[in-house]
Amino acid sequence: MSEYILEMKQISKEFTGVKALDNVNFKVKKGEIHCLVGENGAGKSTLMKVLSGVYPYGTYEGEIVYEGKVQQFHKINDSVNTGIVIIYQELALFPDLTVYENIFTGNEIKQGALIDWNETIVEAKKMLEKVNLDVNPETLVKDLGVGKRQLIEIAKALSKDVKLLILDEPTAALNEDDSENLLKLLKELKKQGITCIMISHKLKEVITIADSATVIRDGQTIRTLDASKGEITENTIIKNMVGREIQDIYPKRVKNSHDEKVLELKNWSAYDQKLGRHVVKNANLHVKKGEIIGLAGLMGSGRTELALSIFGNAKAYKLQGDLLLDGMPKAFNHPSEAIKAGIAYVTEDRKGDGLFLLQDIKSNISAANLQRISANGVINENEEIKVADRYKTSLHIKATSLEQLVGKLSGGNQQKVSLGKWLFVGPKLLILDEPTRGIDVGAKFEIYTVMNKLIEEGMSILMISSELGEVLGMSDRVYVMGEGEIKGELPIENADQEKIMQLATQ
Amino acid sequence: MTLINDLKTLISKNIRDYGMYIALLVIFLIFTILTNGLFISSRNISNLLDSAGYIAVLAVGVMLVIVIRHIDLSIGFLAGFLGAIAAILLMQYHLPVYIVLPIILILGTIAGLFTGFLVAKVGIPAFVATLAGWLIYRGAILQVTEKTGTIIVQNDAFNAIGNGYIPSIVQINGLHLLSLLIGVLGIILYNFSAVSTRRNKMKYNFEVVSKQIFILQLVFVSAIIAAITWILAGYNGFSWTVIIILLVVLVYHFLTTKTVMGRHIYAVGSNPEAAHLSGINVNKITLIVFGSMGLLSALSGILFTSRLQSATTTAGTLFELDAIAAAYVGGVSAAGGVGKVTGAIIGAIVMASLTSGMNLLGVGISYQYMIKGGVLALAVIFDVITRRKGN
Amino acid sequence: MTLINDLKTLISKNIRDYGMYIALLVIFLIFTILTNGLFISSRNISNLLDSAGYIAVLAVGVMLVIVIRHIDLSIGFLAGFLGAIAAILLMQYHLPVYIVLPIILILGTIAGLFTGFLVAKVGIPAFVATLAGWLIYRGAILQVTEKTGTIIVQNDAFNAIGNGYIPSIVQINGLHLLSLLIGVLGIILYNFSAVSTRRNKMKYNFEVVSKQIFILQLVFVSAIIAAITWILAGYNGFSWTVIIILLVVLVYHFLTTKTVMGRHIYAVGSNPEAAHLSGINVNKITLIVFGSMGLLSALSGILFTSRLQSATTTAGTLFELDAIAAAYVGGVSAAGGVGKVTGAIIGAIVMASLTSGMNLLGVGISYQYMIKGGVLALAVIFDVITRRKGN
Amino acid sequence: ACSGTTGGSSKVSVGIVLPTKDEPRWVQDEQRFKDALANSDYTTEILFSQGSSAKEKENVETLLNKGIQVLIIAPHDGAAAGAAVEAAKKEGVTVISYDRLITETDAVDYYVTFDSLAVGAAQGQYLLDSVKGTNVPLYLYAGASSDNNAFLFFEGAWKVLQPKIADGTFVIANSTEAEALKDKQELTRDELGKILGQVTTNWDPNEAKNKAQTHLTAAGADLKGDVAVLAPNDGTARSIADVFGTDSDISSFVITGQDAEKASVQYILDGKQSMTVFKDVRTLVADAMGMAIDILDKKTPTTTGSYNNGKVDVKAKQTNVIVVDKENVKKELIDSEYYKASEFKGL
Ligand SMILES: Nc1ncnc2c1ncn2[C@@H]1O[C@H](COP(=O)(O)OP(=O)(O)OP(=O)(O)O)[C@@H](O)[C@H]1O
Ligand SMILES: Nc1ncnc2c1ncn2[C@@H]1O[C@H](COP(=O)(O)OP(=O)(O)OP(=O)(O)O)[C@@H](O)[C@H]1O
Ligand SMILES: [Mg+2]
Ligand SMILES: [Mg+2]
Repeated sequence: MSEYILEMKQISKEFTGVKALDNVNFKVKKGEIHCLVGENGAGKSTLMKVLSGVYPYGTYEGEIVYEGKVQQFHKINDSVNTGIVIIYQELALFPDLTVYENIFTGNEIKQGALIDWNETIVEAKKMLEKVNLDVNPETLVKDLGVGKRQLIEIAKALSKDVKLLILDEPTAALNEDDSENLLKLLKELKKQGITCIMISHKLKEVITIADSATVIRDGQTIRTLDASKGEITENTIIKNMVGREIQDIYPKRVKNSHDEKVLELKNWSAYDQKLGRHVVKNANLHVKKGEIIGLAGLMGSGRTELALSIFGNAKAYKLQGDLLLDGMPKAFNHPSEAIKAGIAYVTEDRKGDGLFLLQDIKSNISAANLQRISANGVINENEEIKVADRYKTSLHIKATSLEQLVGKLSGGNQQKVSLGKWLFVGPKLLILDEPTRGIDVGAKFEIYTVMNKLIEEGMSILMISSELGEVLGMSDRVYVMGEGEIKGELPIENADQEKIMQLATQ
Repeated sequence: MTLINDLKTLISKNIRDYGMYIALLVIFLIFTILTNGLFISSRNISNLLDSAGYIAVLAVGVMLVIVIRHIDLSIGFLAGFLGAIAAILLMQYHLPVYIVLPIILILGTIAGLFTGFLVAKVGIPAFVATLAGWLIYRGAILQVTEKTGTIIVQNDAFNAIGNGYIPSIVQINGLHLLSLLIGVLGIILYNFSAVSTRRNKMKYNFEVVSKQIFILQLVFVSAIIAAITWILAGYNGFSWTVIIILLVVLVYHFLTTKTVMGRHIYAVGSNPEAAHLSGINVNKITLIVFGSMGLLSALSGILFTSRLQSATTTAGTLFELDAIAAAYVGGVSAAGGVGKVTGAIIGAIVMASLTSGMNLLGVGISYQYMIKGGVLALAVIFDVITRRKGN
Repeated sequence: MTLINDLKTLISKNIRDYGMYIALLVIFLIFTILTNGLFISSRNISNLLDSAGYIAVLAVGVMLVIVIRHIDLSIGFLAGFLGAIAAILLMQYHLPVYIVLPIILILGTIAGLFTGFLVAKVGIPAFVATLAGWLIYRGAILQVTEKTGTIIVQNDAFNAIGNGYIPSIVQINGLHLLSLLIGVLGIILYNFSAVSTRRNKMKYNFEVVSKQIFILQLVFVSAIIAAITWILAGYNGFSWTVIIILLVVLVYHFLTTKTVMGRHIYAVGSNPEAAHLSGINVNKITLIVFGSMGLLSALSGILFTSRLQSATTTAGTLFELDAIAAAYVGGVSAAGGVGKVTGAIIGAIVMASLTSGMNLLGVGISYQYMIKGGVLALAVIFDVITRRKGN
Repeated sequence: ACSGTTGGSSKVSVGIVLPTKDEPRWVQDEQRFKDALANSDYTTEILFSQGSSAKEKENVETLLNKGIQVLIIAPHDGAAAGAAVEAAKKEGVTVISYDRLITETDAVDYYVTFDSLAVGAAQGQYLLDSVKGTNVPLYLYAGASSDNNAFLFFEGAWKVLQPKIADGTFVIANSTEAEALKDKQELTRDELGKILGQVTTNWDPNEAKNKAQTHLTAAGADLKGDVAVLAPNDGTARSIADVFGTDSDISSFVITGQDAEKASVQYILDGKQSMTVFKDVRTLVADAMGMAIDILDKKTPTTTGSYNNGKVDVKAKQTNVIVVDKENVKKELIDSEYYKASEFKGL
């Protein structure tokens, strides 16, 4: 038997018009942690979906050799039965079902033909312990935050008899603490003999954990790096990923903040009637003209809620306290009012609530500001095309035409469309919620560059981010949130990872 | 008074589940008072349950269809069509009942599977696929009855399904012995299973309701079973229709709550994408649910034809809307993933009670429609509001 | 032959949009051949369009409702109910037509807004809310006609809406002059707007179709307008019903494609969450769409009542299913966000053509139902398959 | 304009529009109409309206397009068919209102009828003749309250029954509205509507069964024993009879019907249904077709009287209805070759 548990040979996969994979070769050694890296849309997720049978045998070309045998997976269960378990980029959970049902759906504990619910609960508890998650297994998943959901996904994978575990950007939604936990978990699993493939855009993680790493670019394998030979460094990875060297991940800029406060919150609280508790408590914060403010914090610390409460109270919380915009007190009842007042909000979940996937790029970019290109309620379509074209060019959106459906774009390009839509509103305050989540370094750099350009033009940016590097690299000042409260404010000169984490976990 | 407090939290926590039962109780009370007790009489309750039968089985089927986020409009005319086929096989081909019934049930399942195929494999939205089915079965029923018009079924065994009662063995004080026995058996089984579930949970150290509450619950449910049995035993005892409804409820309740397949149905309803990625064959589940819908449509057609002892050219008209309304009154959620077999049955009984009660009171037909519409709206508003709170 | 190649890519790119027109053409051809030309006769086409009128306006409304991911089952009986109210106002309260029409249209809008309120604000799923409406309006129409039964409308102005034709001014060789003028005007306007759009696009350096293709397109559309005008002018010219349909199409086409509100409707249909966060008032859009549905239901009721010159107790029965079927044949997508006004109208005309053609051929009613069901299924299968390819 | 302006070879001389294929009665008519013209030069085409006045109008338009000269139409709703026949009249087509009179229009030329009021009257009379003694419980049922014909049948029966209700021969058992109006012979549409709202079967046997069960549940012992039941047609009569037959407190019941459906003939033979009003469709078809042929041959059809339809007096040919019960079922239905003896058991 060869040292490889998995060999994927000459894999090609075409979607109508797009060659997502082009003769990819990919080998994974038994018992190693193998990272798969590459730009957005490089084909990483697609390769893993081919492996797991989501794209069944026959819909792709090439050969999969697993444990020395050529495999033909016709459906997902075929791969699961051989011990390949995959955790997808888009979480696959059932919001209306309980945690324990979620963990064992598709893999039920049976007694004869019946489900043994009691055993299920007991086993679920064990799995939750394994991933260090302390929730009641009878909680409904829809009542949990995105971070906890990720852990439940992992618990679910562990409940199966797994030999090869695949994680598609598992830490994208996690804060540093939880990410670290997860990486520790992976190392433990490795000790138990479980092989692991992990896709990640967080290069630091890759460097700390990978035994080897394969870089994919434009649907082709570029190179496999070996940690034991010291090949896995940030520079080599990036060079292979983008085909050029990037000197600095965060583009340099001059500090150009002015004194006028664009936004100020005083004793700001938001009460969620559905949850029956405060999601934001007594927050005091301000953003000055031309500033980038970083908003850091752990998962579930209420940063998204804070943003939503500012952005026209989009989730209809009960609000208390004052919101001043350019020094004037404001009360918004709907996002449209906030937009009118000059606030824009790029959402965290671009597919779920950011974009119109069934519509083309042009309609998406104009969607939030149709008034600007219309007279008496009638749209000037030529104007619309011009505007869309402008943002497509300036943001380097890769697409065949302005009429391409947004659902067909890769994650990074979708994020750029989302950004374009909000820039077209012409805001003075731009709120970015996890602006680079799941985006490759190249695209990240472009987005950072755009941010810098915007503040030079006098815009202010409130950036919510779980990536501390990004927070430290881009912000002028940092606020740290925890449990719905602002736990502290750090000027960038005084800020470092330790201080932020200290405040966040206070 | 911890008992009272326990009760309060129990009720407020489960208000959505109990709401329907409370509504049913209120409807029963109101009509009983307004009709001077006539409504609750043995005979009326027996008739009411019989008249709800063919809608109740459809409601169970369509509840599951709604749980997996689809809809089926074709079930009414499918039931009518299959009922007509049953009558033809019995009367024109002179096949015996024990052959006709399985044939019809199999035909129904095949028809349902075909709908499921269109929805799951071809990918037509269920609303349109079944709207097409509606037209097609409507034409089909006209076609097969064209030569004969209404087909009278002269077959005692078949007609007993919709009109007969289980044998009484012995009549005691005008009460129906076998029915009483069934009732007693039901109570014993219920108590036994409840106690063993509780014991089991305690063995695992899971949280259970307090002992007092538990006993209260046992007494309450036992009393209800006893009351229904007593009422029915006072007329002709359990009808075959009621027995069939009970069987359908038991089987479907069991399938949906205890088996892997049942869980997969709810998983698909809750998040089809996630279900697919969890290795659940969504297409298979869709096929199964539509297949079961076809099976229950066939059963409904049999119940209806047998009840009228004849197959008419318009049998099945708008059954689908009645069944869907019953399912919604019974608390199924249009967003998918939520719905109970018992709910669907209670929903069907609520609607049948309204008809029966208003008929007893001599309420005009135009008001009957409006009141039913109002009740449907209220039921869903209640559901929506309690769900919102529950979140 | 670049022209041919251009044409090929054009068609294969737009096969979904053209499919419907091709289907209509095929249906017209088949029936014309089978009936020896009777189908395409002036008179039959005129009757056919008139008979499609009240369903066509409903189809436009419900298409938009489906675009924003809802459904409305109550529209049939709402149309019937409002038609009855119109008849009552005209005949029992002796109000003049010019007062009755606005009242009915306003009432319809209010009814629609109320449904919209239940859906948007209270949060009831549209299917159930409008199923309740279905029951309520069904009761209501029985209620208001209970005293009188069918109400005969004796008002020439009102009855002309569904039965009359626009004045001809002068009859030339048996052709209807005013209708011809309208047709010519239509052709001129179409050509003018097409040319100016193209010129405008070229000014911005946007991609346009080649000159040859463009001319072909102009000639083709002009020919179709001319043919329809010619056919209609050969009978009594444009009927008021056709004029009303044309107006509804023009207004709704404009609203949905050229205005901010129209764009917002499609945005809400495409992703309600994203629409909300883009500053679109989703509730308002929902209210507007249901309000427009109510308005069009009222118009449908007026057309229908006028066409029959009477309000019957069962008016509106199952209109909703016909309208929904027409909308789906016209290419609306159940997933939301996709659907066209012209599609809905073509869908309604396809269904009316089937009825008319099969009637001319003397096809039995049972087969008519089945064939319509089959066509509906085929239309959606075609739509699903081309959409899948398009992806 | 005159008829036949449109081209095409598929010309039809007599167009026939019938209300619905859902009721066996009209399916029978279809066959008999076809047979009636089988050996003449004229052609016919029959369309069904499926209970929709709109479809009825479409049907008429289709037939006009085919160049008919005579239209025989049994309207779904006599009041709502005006628009349809006016369109025919405009084309110079002769309109024969078949079985049901089209009201409030001058576009009807002839009326061939069994007279719906007479049907109801025959049902009422049969009940009167069959019961003995006084205080006989009377259960009333009617067709759909959305159907104008249901009103006519009920009205006919009420006119006959009402005096005997007023004098105590009958006691109304299942309608408070009817009870309240028992002293009034001429009911307004509104009053009829109230009664029908309570006792409607919607022409649906299942609805009839539900109502009958409820009514028997509600009725005390004094309203049972030997009873009379007014059922509007055969479909509902059978399901109501099934319910009454299984109530042990009902010692006997007389129940009416209408249409002489095969199924009900068997019920009559079995003693489960008392009577049915037999409307010999053959006579009606022959009359209607005779008229049509006369018109096509440019002769004047013979008529026996006239009916006022609210606008004009329509020349009419009336056919008597025949009451069929166990006594005369063989003579009227079998011997007259309306049905074959082999279709029934127990003759
Ligand atoms: N279902 C699909 N239909 C059409 N094209 C697709 C589909 N899924 C992926 N693609 C395309 O295939 C290419 C590879 O996509 P994939 O999701 O594998 O990228 P990725 O490397 O996982 O990117 P990311 O880091 O953004 O997740 C992209 O161009 C994408 O647009
Ligand atoms: N639908 C929900 N039901 C119940 N609780 C929720 C829901 N959504 C969020 N929460 C809770 O609200 C709090 C804030 O959640 P949220 O994840 O939006 O915060 P965040 O700071 O934006 O975190 P993240 O970095 O994950 O975006 C958390 O405690 C979370 O568990
Ligand atoms: Mg990916
Ligand atoms: Mg967040």
